[in-house]
Amino acid sequence: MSLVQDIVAASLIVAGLLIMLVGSLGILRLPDFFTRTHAASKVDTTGIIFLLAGLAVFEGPTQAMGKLLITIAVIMLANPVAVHALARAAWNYGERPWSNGDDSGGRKSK
Amino acid sequence: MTNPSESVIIVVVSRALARLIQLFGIYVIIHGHYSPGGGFQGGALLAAGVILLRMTEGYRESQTETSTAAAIPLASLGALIFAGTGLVTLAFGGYYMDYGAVPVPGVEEPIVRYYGILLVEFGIGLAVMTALVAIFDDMLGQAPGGDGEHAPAESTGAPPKI
Amino acid sequence: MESFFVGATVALVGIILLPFYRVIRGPTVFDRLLAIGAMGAKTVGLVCMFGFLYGRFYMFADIALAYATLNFIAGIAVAKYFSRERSAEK
Amino acid sequence: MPNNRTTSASGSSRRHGYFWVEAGVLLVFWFLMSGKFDPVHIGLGLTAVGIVMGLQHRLPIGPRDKADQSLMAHSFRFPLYLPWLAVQMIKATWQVAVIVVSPRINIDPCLVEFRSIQQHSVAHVTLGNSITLTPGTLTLQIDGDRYRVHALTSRNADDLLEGAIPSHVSRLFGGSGEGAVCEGRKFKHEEEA
Repeated sequence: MSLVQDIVAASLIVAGLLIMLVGSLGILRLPDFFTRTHAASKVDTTGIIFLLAGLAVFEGPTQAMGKLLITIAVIMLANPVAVHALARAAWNYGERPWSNGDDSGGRKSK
Repeated sequence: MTNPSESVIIVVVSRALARLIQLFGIYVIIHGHYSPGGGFQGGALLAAGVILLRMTEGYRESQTETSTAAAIPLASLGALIFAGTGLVTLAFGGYYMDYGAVPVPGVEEPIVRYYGILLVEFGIGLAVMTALVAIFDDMLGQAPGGDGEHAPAESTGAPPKI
Repeated sequence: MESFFVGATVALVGIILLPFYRVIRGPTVFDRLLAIGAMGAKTVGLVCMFGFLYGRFYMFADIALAYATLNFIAGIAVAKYFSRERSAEK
Repeated sequence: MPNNRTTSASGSSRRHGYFWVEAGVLLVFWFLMSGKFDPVHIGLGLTAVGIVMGLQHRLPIGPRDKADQSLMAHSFRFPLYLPWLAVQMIKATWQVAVIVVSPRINIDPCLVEFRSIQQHSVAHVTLGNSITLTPGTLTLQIDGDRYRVHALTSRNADDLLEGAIPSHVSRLFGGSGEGAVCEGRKFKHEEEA
């Protein structure tokens, strides 16, 4: 366990935590459902990948690292699709996106 | 939940992940000695794969994966494997599920024990998976003998062209 | 490194709890579901961190993978449910 | 009920193309998870992959025609695609981070519709996921080859309609990149017909 390995792992983990913080803040701050999906899909996926990559670097080349890589692949495949499914269901349900100059707060239905 | 999903993204990714989940379920059953898990957890994961396909493929298309008609008999078979393995050990004079008591020529006792546990875990996994699938189908109203056996599963839109 | 992991885990718990405001207050039901999905996705990272804290990571990796896939199934099921609700109204 | 789905289209020649890619990916998954290489566990792994592929061979992921065998070779270019996607994801994260952290949220959401000619379903799935992961765009609906995309800013929508991502995905799966974006239009939801 070298020092360089520890530093790389720690910085990746901290970067992942910061990115996930951005994702959480985005879900809180963005104005409507469809803009919040952007925060939940891209930002959270990237944040979790950074965090797990940091753990993988910390772990070194063992079997646990292989399992971490599998988890990264599954999350990268599944997370955007789950958000797409929810956004698609919302659109079909009648939710419509907010846009500039629209005061309805995204609650305008067809 | 009986209609197929219309988004090609959801359908294809669900197929890919259903394979992965089911293989993971088998892994959990087989590696129950070394890592958390065992028959019940692996069976639940296997059932999760089937239920994912039930939701995204639609009820009828996913029948090729695990059919409703086969679920109950397979659950009985799993329970039979579970109980039967224990009874076999009784027949050789051991305690119930005392696998080491079964004399297999040329094989040492720990090995027999290992395969006995593997067989029991397999039985539990099969029973749990098929029982959960049967419960899910029953909640859909699609189980054999249920009200909705011939209910038309009308499609809400054009199916995805793959 | 031990204290770093403890601190990172505590920070991660805080980050996971933030979207809970959206679960309670979210104007539409989809906002709530999205926030729950995001919390679940981050929980996969939390499970891995716990694995490192307990020093038995190879066990927790299996749990994390199972949690990730089940979170996906839950999201699909919820989306499917609301698609059906709409078509039942028509 | 739809009868023209892939399940019935897989037909007799189902052990071509993507079948072996899927089986290979599942085997790699098994051995990474298992980490035991004695004959018993290798045999159990092969049996498990065989069971899973046998259970689900009627629900194929990609095309399994014999004519599509070249697609299997193209799928080996997929690892080269991942670094490009990683860069796009970091760019997307940075964009959202700037928007979220700034005191006044400065966005101009709009919708994009376009058609994209791709080789097959896996290419469409890759394109849909890539759109979701690249900066400022999110796939709302996909119906055949018609996409409806939600864009965070007007500039992201223009970038998508320029067609860099769809033609990239098209070339990844052996297409020519022609017609990767056609009939594209950008609009606000109030202007919807």
